[in-house]
Parts: sequence; structure tokens; C-alpha cells
Amino acid sequence: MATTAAAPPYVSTHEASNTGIWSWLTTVDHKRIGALYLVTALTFFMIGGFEAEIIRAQLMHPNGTLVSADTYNQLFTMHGTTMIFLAVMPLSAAFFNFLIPLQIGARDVAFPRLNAFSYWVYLFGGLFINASWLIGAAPNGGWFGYAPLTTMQFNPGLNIDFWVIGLQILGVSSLAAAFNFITTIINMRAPGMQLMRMPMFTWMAFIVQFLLILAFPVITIALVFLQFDRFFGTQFYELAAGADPLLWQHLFWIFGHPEVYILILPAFGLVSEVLPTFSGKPLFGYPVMVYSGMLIAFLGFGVWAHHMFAVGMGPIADSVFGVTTLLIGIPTGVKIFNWIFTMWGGNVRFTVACKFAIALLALFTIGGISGVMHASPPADLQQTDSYFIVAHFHYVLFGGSMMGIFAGIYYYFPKITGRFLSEKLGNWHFWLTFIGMNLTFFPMHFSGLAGMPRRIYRYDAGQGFDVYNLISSYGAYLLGFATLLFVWNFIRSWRKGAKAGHNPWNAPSLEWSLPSPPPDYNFAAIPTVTSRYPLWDHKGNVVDYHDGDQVKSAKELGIPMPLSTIKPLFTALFMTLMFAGLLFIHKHNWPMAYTFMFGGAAGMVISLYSWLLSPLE
Amino acid sequence: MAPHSRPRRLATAALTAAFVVLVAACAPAHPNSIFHNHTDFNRDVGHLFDILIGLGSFVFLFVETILVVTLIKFRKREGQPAPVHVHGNTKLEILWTAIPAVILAVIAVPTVRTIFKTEAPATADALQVTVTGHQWWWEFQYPQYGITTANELYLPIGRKVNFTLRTADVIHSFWVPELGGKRDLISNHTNYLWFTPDSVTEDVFNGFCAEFCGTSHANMRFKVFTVKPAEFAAWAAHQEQPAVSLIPDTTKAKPGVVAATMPAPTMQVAQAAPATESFVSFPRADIPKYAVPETPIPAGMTFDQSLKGDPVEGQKLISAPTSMCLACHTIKGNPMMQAVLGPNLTHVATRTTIAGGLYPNDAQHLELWIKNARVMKPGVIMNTLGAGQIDPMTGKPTDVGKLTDQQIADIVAYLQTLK
Amino acid sequence: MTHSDTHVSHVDHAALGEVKEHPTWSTYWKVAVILTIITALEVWVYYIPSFVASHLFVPTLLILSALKFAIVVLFYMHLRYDHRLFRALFTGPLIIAMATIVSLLFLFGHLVIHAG
Amino acid sequence: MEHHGHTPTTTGLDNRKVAIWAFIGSECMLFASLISTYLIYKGRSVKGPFPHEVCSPPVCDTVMKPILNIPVTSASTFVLLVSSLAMVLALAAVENADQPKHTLGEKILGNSKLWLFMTALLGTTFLGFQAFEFTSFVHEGLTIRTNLFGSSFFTLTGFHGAHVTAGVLWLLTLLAIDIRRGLKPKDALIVDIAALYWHFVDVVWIAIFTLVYLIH
Ligand code: HEA
Ligand code: HEA
Ligand code: HEC
Ligand code: CUA
Ligand SMILES: [Cu+2]
Repeated sequence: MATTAAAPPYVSTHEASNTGIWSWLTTVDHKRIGALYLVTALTFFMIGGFEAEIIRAQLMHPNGTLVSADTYNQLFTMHGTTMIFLAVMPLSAAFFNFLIPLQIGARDVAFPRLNAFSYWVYLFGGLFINASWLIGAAPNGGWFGYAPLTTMQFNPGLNIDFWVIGLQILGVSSLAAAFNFITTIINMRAPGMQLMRMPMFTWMAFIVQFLLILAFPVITIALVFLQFDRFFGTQFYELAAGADPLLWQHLFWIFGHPEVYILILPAFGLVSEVLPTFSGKPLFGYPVMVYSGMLIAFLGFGVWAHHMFAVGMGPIADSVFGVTTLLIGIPTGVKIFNWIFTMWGGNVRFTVACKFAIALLALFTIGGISGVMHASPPADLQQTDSYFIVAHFHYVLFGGSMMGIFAGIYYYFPKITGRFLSEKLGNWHFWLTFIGMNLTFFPMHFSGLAGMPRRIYRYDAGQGFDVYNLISSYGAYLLGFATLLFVWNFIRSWRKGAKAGHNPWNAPSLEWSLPSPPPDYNFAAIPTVTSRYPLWDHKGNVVDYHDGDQVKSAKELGIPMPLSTIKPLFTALFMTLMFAGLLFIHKHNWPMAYTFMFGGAAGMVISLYSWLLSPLE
Repeated sequence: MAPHSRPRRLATAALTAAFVVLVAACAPAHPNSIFHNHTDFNRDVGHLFDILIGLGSFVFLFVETILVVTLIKFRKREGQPAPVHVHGNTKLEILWTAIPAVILAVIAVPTVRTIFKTEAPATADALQVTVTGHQWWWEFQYPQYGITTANELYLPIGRKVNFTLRTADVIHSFWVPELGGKRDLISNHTNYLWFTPDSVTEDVFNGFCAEFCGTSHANMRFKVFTVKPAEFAAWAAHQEQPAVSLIPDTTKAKPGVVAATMPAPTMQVAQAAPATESFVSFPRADIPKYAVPETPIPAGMTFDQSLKGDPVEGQKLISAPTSMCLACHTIKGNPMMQAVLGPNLTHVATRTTIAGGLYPNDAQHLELWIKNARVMKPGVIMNTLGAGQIDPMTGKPTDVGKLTDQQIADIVAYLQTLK
Repeated sequence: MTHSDTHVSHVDHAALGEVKEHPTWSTYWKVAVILTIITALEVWVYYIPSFVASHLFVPTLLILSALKFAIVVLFYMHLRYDHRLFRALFTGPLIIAMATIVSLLFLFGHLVIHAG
Repeated sequence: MEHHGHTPTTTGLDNRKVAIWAFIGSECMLFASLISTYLIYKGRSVKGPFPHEVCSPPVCDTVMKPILNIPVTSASTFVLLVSSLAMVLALAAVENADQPKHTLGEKILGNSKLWLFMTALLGTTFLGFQAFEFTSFVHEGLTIRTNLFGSSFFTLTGFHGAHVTAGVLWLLTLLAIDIRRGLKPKDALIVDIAALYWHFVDVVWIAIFTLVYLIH
């Protein structure tokens, strides 16, 4: 029942050339890259979660002896680093990749091969950092790696080298992807897809890309300094030379605070897709949702020093950063209320996706409120570096980002794979996660206020921490079990799940007009958009595909498709090798260092040139 | 789909109940709670917490209530008409911008006021204490008294104390939850923090290093004893004294000291007693349980407790030119012992704990400590000194010190005379 | 907002995103001369000890270099003539970058607020 | 090279041009971090050489000359400014490659190869100045390891120099294309993008010259 006579027929999306390992290594299709991101990031999430489980097992009882002090320090550093850089950011990237072109009515991103490059850099960077486990020298300086603890003087092993180089590699991935998405959103929108008609997820993604391109250069430089200090003997963090360790802290948090909004805004975007669909109502206050997102991002650059209230910045700086931080509560609150009022007056269908979205509202609010408590500097002195902070950021990160991402996964899985995730298993997953999450992280508020510092591998008995830690650990086991259920659901449903139609949830935005999974060219004819909710308003020439329609291949339709290519993968690989060569400098193994660095650089330049000089299509 | 809201409510109720029970059950057992206001600082912060928790709970209840009401009221039922497509409501949106703004203003004003109050310079009459962070122990100096001690602070009740915070290496953070703080000790910086302990009676408080500072960050703790001013004066006068030598010809030995060498924690040593009182250290018997470390001894660490140490031998060993100890430690009055890499040992026996508050200061723990400090506390620079002991940092038997158990027992016997 | 369909025939033109007329080489020359003069001025004042000692030295140099900066961006990078989108893409980050530098200088005590 | 020539874009702007402006925005933060660090560390070195201050006994052990060489750097600054002029001329020449040229002046001005070459050459000259500056500093005892000033100075100017180097390589690639097949007005865009990058690198130097070399 196509809305226009020119309804194009579709064919099955998986042609022979689209299967097999090679097709995945060479793909430039944003949807397949999105799928790669999704699976890789979930794997890293499991690894990061596994590290958390060991942390919790160690802390379950006073004076735990499961792991040594050094191992513990590596565990929490890698847990934080993995969760932030290898799990949540790439999970968001999975959705950017998969959704942005579909939501704006494009055939692909602006630079499809650059997109593949971003993924491979991410994968190699992630493998690189984790390779440190193999030689027992995982990063151990905490996820914000404060100098001077991370300098050669205090950390002579390879641990920090892996961290510095790894983050540097991952930064390349994020930056490349960000330029790509900015261009895509500005330039690849279908006719009529005005900015203020874009789906909210794309809007939040758009804002996040700006956070990325402005925040990452700063950490790049901070890391360059550390890297130079460690490898070439510069003095940026060298105490004897008069260095100021606060330089690192400022640079890190100028990146670090925008980073937390990089972690949450995509989840906000996903929730803004899920709630309207399952309420059967448009998003409440769309323009305000857009502006508040912008405001959060903008203010996010002016609050970084709230992570440094204990360093003695003086009353003026403390006041300024305290107050700007408080201000962020306003646009965020607007979002929360607008979501609630999206459901208000609707017919809310409690699917698993919807439940996760609702859980975000409920739990992120808790994390936001504790955030506001940190924003009062004198009060923060009693909170900072205690478990109260750990509680805060798990409420916003797990209760916010992860809940939003789970909502997104349950919601978009049918579009990605053509099949539903099991709602039954999903319900178990949801409830166990919801309970487990609160059981794990709520007691941390208490242990924090009871005086428990963070990043300690053991605590003494009788300090008032025992019970809370015991509950936290049980909660974490529950969370782990819930996550295993999810993984099982994910793997099984990918092959065996119930088939989903093109628009199983009756959603309003363009991606749902396509078959599930969408053909490689996405839109047989580029749609013309005339409203914010094209599939609800039945306006414009948006082709509403229906099951059973015949589907044609790109070739039959005469749509030029980008050629698959292995070159981005090689460029990424050589770049990683080039960086990895630095490790040998540490060992004073100059032949190896030069081989890797110059060989890698040469390989990178050659594959880059051959990539740039070969035609896209 | 209605039934789904019931498990949700049940779960929430169960959770709340569980926490209430737990909190109630453990309420008295919070020896490090930030809510016990023992100082002016903590009272100021406490006022802020009242506001923050009050308004925070209000926002929490408000948001969760309307959320739950919405979910119940607008869950999908059979045969419901399609919802009206409302796109927004400017009045409402202004309302929920304005109300949080007001709430935040209510937080901001006292916040800024408290910032300027607590960060003002301390008054001149304050007791000065210089805190130096080391990986992973605390050095405390009282410049007005010429005292250097480690890991245990004595503070007079009712007198403002101004801490000057420095570090010898990486960043640490000074935190006594019950008294105030925290403030970071930052390399190449000097920070300040002041508060006035005002509990009516003598008390003991646990302190922590709150900034991750490497391997044994978890083992960098300390204690604060708040005592009556007169007791403080006595303590300070005592700490100012150099250590008493047991070897007659090096310096004027005090008869009676030798008699007091065997482990006898409560025994008072006849010193050049301060005029008013004979208060030397916080009475061990009065130390609450939460201030006595229960850190288990690492597996494999043993010491023959039947060995009797000779303190005179111990002093000779420790101050011999070949001794390792003098490379790192100071004992005031002993010209051989002037190094500052490790804690000052002049009055080490007056302290109740060793090694950054990790172990009680008793013969057994001292012996094990000297035998293999690096096993007792991961990462420390104090070498593994017991003969044949494996140094965990190299994985090989130690090549320094090589003290026999008997020698260690002698050293410990001597250390225990350092009242 | 300009839509693609109106521009398909002028891809080259549109590709440059020209909105206003492009500067000609006579503009370029003039700009070069002005830039050279300002640079000369900057170096000149650097060698006047009395001026260096005065309060005006730093502000003067900052203003002069800001001027140069703006001229290059507006004319050589033809931001003045180009699509306003580019202006937004550049000035937004530039403002955040400059605000960051200034805040950092305050935080490290290189700039001090004189009360009153 | 990465865009679908067939698909007109939403804004009518070329993807690559949008991307390069976003990239330049991002570079602002990169250099802001470097410049802030330089300024923060200026005057914090515990030992010389120092950038400006002439410091003599008893404050320092020996008399210290200011190390920055203003005349030389003024010359290199001038070179970079002129290279920007050459760059705009190269772009204009490519844009007008199809116009008939009669006078000698028109022929010179319209010779894109000449101007691309000149830009690259001036860029290389600038790098030559920088190499000279770096080596003379090393001779005077200032390396990247000497003190905070050395570390932050070399890293800042080195990063800028690396940008110039990348720009020179880029320009030479364009020159090679120009020589091989001649750049036509339809290629103006790829020159324009290189030009934007080049000018941005120039603009950064304007800031560095004032903040690092002149102000003290
Ligand atoms: C997803 C990531 C995320 C998000 C979104 C946030 C959001 C916020 N964060 Fe959080 N934060 C982290 C991740 C995040 N944070 C992490 C990882 C750390 C620790 C880093 C480390 O040390 O390892 C941290 C640490 C941290 C600190 C430093 C604490 C310390 O170390 O001492 C502070 C201090 O101000 C802070 C504040 C805030 C505030 C005010 C918000 C606000 O944006 C929250 C705003 C939201 C609300 C307020 C709720 C909704 C609003 C309403 C319902 C309206 C009405 C509300 C009121 C009037 C109060 N955060
Ligand atoms: C998005 C970010 C994110 C997420 C999702 C989490 C998830 C979890 N975190 Fe995380 N955490 C951080 C970010 C995050 N954390 C950061 C940034 C820090 C600070 C680090 C630092 O201080 O430097 C931190 C620190 C931190 C600490 C403090 C450590 C310390 O200070 O000493 C603790 C302690 O309990 C903790 C626990 C947990 C738990 C139990 C989970 C659970 O949600 C995990 C759920 C479990 C799973 C998902 C695992 C499921 C899998 C299995 C059960 C086995 C599978 C096995 C294989 C595949 C081999 N985290
Ligand atoms: C290489 C330096 C070094 C040497 C040698 C050394 N120590 Fe130590 N010592 C330290 C350090 C550092 C600490 C603090 C460790 C900690 O708590 O983290 C310490 C702690 C101690 C303590 C506990 C003090 C307290 O209050 O916590 C005692 C007792 C002690 N050492 C005795 C000795 C004796 C006896 C010797 C020689 C036989 C010795 N040390 C040799 C560095 C050294
Ligand atoms: Cu010292 Cu942590
Ligand atoms: Cu923050």
C-alpha cells in the first residue's frame, strides 16, 4: 500500500557478495559498519563488566585477598577506560552509523571509507590497550591518569605507555568519525529534511559530534605531553623542572567533562525516539529538546574544574565552576519533564525498549541529583574521591547511558537484523538489570558518605563499609547474570528471532519506511520530507514500504554504490603499528622501534594515498 | 500490559524496605560518617548537605511520582482512542525551567557563602601542622613545637588547626571524614585547610588518603586524636624530647628506661616529664575498635614469637654504620639516624599503628614489618630486610639487611623503648 | 535554506559555496600589503623600550594580531564571502577555544582580577 | 574524492569543504591547548635559557641572553604571510584557468603551477627558518628536554611546523596533479580546501608570533 505510484520494489538485501569474512573486512556500508561497532562494543562491554565483577568480588568483604593491589589498580583503570572509550562511546557510534543516514534520508554517510577507517582504528586501538593484559602490565593510573603518578618517575613500567598510546589511537577514530557525521548531517539530508525536522536522535548525535571535535584535541595534546615526557624526555609533568600537575588535570577535564555529555546525549537521543513511538504521541516540546541539548553541550565546556574542587583553586574559581555546574541542571531537567509529558496523555506500551527508556528517566534523575550535590564545592569536599562519586557516575552512566543504549538496542534490533529480540528474555533482562543496578550502586551513596574512599583495593573491617559493599557485590553478580541473559537473547535472536516487518513498532521516522534490514542503498528513491513524523503524518512522497513488496538490487535500480575496499583497514592497521613502535623506545630496543614506527608510517601513507586516489564508486 | 506496573512497585517497595532495615541495623556502626559534626568545618558543610539532601529528595520524589503516575494513568488499555498529538506547551515548559532555576539558586547562595568562609585564610592563633604526603604514609610536623611524627595526629580540642599540605611525590588527599576536608596534596603546590575540633571528650578519628596515589593508596591511612589542651601540651612537650639512648656512653642514659623495654603498652616511661601532666600518648585502652587496624598478616609471613629481643643490641644494630635503617629514618638524639625517606622513629612507640595505619604497633607486627615490609605492604620503598626473604619487587631473595630473626627481635625491642 | 535541486546546474559554483562575490586579486594584494604593514608595526613597537614598558604594549600587540588574524580569515579564507554555515563552523569553536585559553590563564594566576 | 558526485548536497556545499571547516574548528582547540600550555609555563622554568627575560647574577648564575631571535622570526613570519598571498593567487589562477590570458601580467597571475610552487617554496623556506632557529637554540643549550620553556616552546612550534610540512606535501601533490593534467576551474574546490588549511596554519602562526615571540 505504497503512498505513491512510483513505489520501488525491493529485493533481498543479502546478496552473495555481501557475506563472508572478506565482505565484512572491506565493507563501507554504514549499516554493516554500525553492526560491527555494535558487536565489538558489546564485547568490550562484557570485558569491562567482567573486570567490574572481579572488583566487586575483591571488595565483597573487608580486607579481600582475591587480587593483589597492583592487579586491582589495573582492573579499575581498565574497567573505567574500557567502559568509557571502548564500550559506551562505540555503542553510541554504532547507532550514529546505523541511524544517521537512515534518519535523514541518505544513501550513506558523507565519507563511507573514512567511516570504515574509524571503525578499524577503534578496533585496533581497543585490542592494543587490552593487549597489555597479556604481558601483565595493564594501565594502572586510573581512567583519568593524573600526572605525576603517570610519569616515568612514578610509573616506569609499560602500563601507562599502553594507555597513552591506546587513547591516542582511539582519539583518531573518534575525530575521524565526528568530521564524517558533521558533514553527513549538514549535507546529506533528503530534500525537505530541515534541521528542525530531524529526528531527535540525529540532533543529539549532531551535537555530540561537535563535543567530540572540540574536546578530543585537548586530550590529544595532554596525552602528547605525557607521551613526549615518557618517550622523549620532555618536562611537561616533570616535578623537578617545576612542572605543575594541575596542567594535566585542567587539560584532562576540559576534555573530560564534555566527554560525559558525549556519553549521555546519544542515549538521550535514543530515548527521545523510543518514548514517542511507544506513547503514540510526538515528542513533547521538540524545539526545546533541541535547544536544551545545545545548551547542555555549550555549558559543558565551562564546568570542567568541578572535578577539581579539592585541589585548592581558590574561592573565586570554586564559586564560578560550582555555579555554572548547577546551571546544567536546568536544561537537563527540561528534558526529563518533556519526556514525561511525552508519555502524558499517550497510550504507553510497555515493551522492553520502552521500559529501559523509562528506567533512564527514573535512574538518570538520581544520578543528576547527586551530580548537583557535587556541584556545591564545600559539600563536594566531603564527596569527592569517595564512593559517593562512584555512585553518581554509575547512575548517570549505567542508569543513563547504558539504559538508553539498551532501549535503543531493543528498539532498533528489528531494523538492524530483521528480527525481534525476545521480549520474554528481555523482560527478565530488564528487571534483573533494574534491580541489580540499584542494588549495586545505591549502597555506594552510603558507603561514600560513611567515609569510604574510592580506588582502594581493600578496606578494614568495622569501618561501616562492610554491609554496603556486600550488597553492592551481590547486586553486581545479579547485573552480570542479567547481562548474560541479554547476550544469550542477542545471539539467539539474531538468527532465530521472530521476523519483524518494516515498521513493527509503528514508529514515525524515515528509517521505519525501509525494509528490515534495509537494502544496501537504503532508499530506492530519495524521499522528500515535509514533516517531522513522516510515517505518522503520511505527508510527502515518503515511500512506506510494506512486507511482500518486491525488492530490487542497487544494480537493477541503477544506484551507484561505493566499492568495498580493504584500504581503510590497512591504513588503520599501519597506523596502530606505527604507534605501537613507541613501546620499543621504552625498552630501548631501537631497531624494533624504528622498524615499527617508520614501517608503520610508510605503510600508512602508502595505503592512505592509494585509498584517496582510488575512486569511491 | 497492566501487570507490569505491579512488579515494579513491588520491587521499589522491597528495595526501600531493605535499605531502611539495613541502615537502621547499621546506623551506629558508621565511625567515619561525614555527618558527625565534630568541627566548625563539618557543621558548615552539614548545613549545605541539609539543603542539598532536602531539595534533592524533593526533586527525586517529585520526578519519580509524576513519572509513576504517568505510567499508571497512561498505560495502554484495550479500546483506547488514539492519543492526541500534542507537540508542546510553552507555559509548562517555562514552568519547569523556572522552578529548577529557583531551586538551584537556593543552593547556589549558601554554597558561595560557605566557599568564602571555609577558604578564607586561617586566623593567626591557629595551631600549625604541616602535612607531607609520601607514598604511602603521612608525615606530620608541628613547626611551632619542632615535632615530626607520622601517621598519627594529636589535636587540642577547641583550638583551630591550620594544615599546610604538601607532598613529597605524587598527589595525595587529606581526608578525615568526621572532621572535615578533603584537600589534595599536590606536587609543587602548597594547600591549606583548617578546622576546629570541638568534641567535648577525647576522641579518635580515622583519616584516609583520598586521591589515588599508586600501589598502596588503599593502605595510606592515618589517625587523629583529639585531646584536652593540657594533654596536648604534655604530648607535645614529650614529643619534642630526643630519644633516650640505651647505650651508656653515647649520651646520658636514664635509669629505669631499660626496665621498661619489654612490651608493656600501658607502662609510663620516666621522662623529662612535662610540668603539668604525664600524658604521653592516647591511652591504648581507650582506643575504640574502629581505630584499631585488623589488616590480616599476608600469607606466609611468620615470626618466631618466642625470641626475646635485647633492646641494647637493637640500638647498636640500628645505628651501626652498616645498618640499613639509617638510610631512611630519623631518630632524634641519634646522630647516625638523620634520614627522612621514611617515617620519623623518634617516638615510634607512642604511636598505636605503623605503616600508614595498616597494622597495630605491637611487637609481632613490627617484627614482620622489618622482616619483609614489601610483603606486608605492597610497593613500599622500605626494603625487604629479613635474611632469605623474597623481595616481591624482584622476585629474588633480598640482598640487603639480611637480618636474622634474633636481630629483628632486638631491633623491635629497641623500637619499643622509643616512647 | 538553499536546496540542492536549485543548484544542480551550477555544481562548480555551488561547490565553492559562494554567496557573495569572490574577492579579486587586487583585494589580495591590498590585503597582503596591510598584513605586512601590521607585522612591521608589531616588530617596530617591540623595539621601543618605553612602549614595551608601558601598559599599552600587550593590548596593542593583541589587537594588532587579532586584526591580522581576522583579515586573513575574512579575505584569504574568504569567510566574508562564503556561506554563513562556515562562519558558524569556525567562529563557534574559535570562541570556545579563546574562552578556554583565557580561563586557563586566570586559573594559573597569569591574569588576576583586580577587585574594585 | 570521497563524495557522491551524483548526489547534490543539502546545502549545495561540497562535503569536503564542510569537513575541512569542521576540521579547522577542531584545530582551534588543539592549538588553544598548546598555546595555553606555553603561556602557563612561561616563566616557570627553574633554569634557563629563557625566552625573553635577561637575567643576571645574583638571580641567575650567569648572564642569560634572551634566546628568541626576533629579527629572524619576523622574516619567517613575513615569508609565511607572503605564502598565503601566493596561495590565494594559486586558487584564483585555478578558478580562472579557462579565461583567455593576453598580457604578461595575466599570464603570470594566471599560472597556477607557478603559484602552487611558490606557496610550497615559501612554506619550505619557513621550515628552513624554523630548522635554523631550532638548531641555533640547541647550540645555545635549549632543547626540548632542557626546561619547561624548551618543552612547551618546541612542542608548540614543532606542532605548527608539522602542520606546515603536511601542507607543503599537500601542495606538492596538487602541483603534481597540475603538472600531469592541469587543474581546471572544476578542480578549484580541491585547491580551495588546501588553501583553507594553508591559511589556517598561517593564522595560527600569527597568534604564535605575537603571543610567543613579541609579548613579554
Ligand atoms: C553520563 C555521564 C555523566 C553525566 C550526564 C553527568 C552529569 C552531571 N555531573 Fe557528573 N560525573 C560523571 C559522569 C556524568 N556526570 C563521571 C564519570 C564523573 C566522575 C569522574 C571520575 O572522577 O572518575 C562525574 C563527576 C562529577 C563531578 C565531580 C565530583 C568529584 O569528583 O568531586 C561533579 C561535580 O560537580 C559532577 C556533576 C554533574 C552534574 C551537575 C551533572 C548534571 O549534568 C546533571 C543534571 C541532571 C539533573 C540535575 C537531573 C534532572 C533534572 C531535573 C529533574 C530538574 C530539577 C533538578 C534540580 C533542580 C536539581 N559530576
Ligand atoms: C559506562 C561506564 C561504566 C559502566 C557501565 C560500569 C559498570 C559497572 N561498574 Fe564501573 N566504573 C566506571 C564506568 C562504568 N562502570 C568508571 C569510569 C569508573 C572509574 C574508574 C577509575 O576510578 O579510574 C568505574 C569504577 C567502578 C568501581 C570503583 C572502583 C574503585 O574506585 O575502586 C566499581 C566498584 O564497584 C565499579 C563497579 C561497576 C559494576 C559492578 C558495573 C556493572 O554494571 C557491570 C555489569 C556486569 C557486566 C556487564 C558483566 C557481564 C559479564 C559477565 C558476568 C562475565 C562475562 C565474561 C566474559 C565475557 C569473559 N565501577
Ligand atoms: C629504603 C628506605 C628504608 C629503609 C632502608 C628502612 N626503612 Fe623503615 N620505612 C621506610 C618507609 C618509606 C616507611 C613507611 C612505609 C609505609 O608506611 O608506607 C618505613 C616504615 C618503617 C616503620 C613504621 C613506622 C611507622 O610509624 O609507620 C618502622 C618501624 C621502620 N620503618 C623501621 C625500619 C627499620 C628498623 C629499618 C632497618 C632495619 C628500616 N625501617 C629500614 C623506609 C625505609
Ligand atoms: Cu596517597 Cu592515595
Ligand atoms: Cu564533570
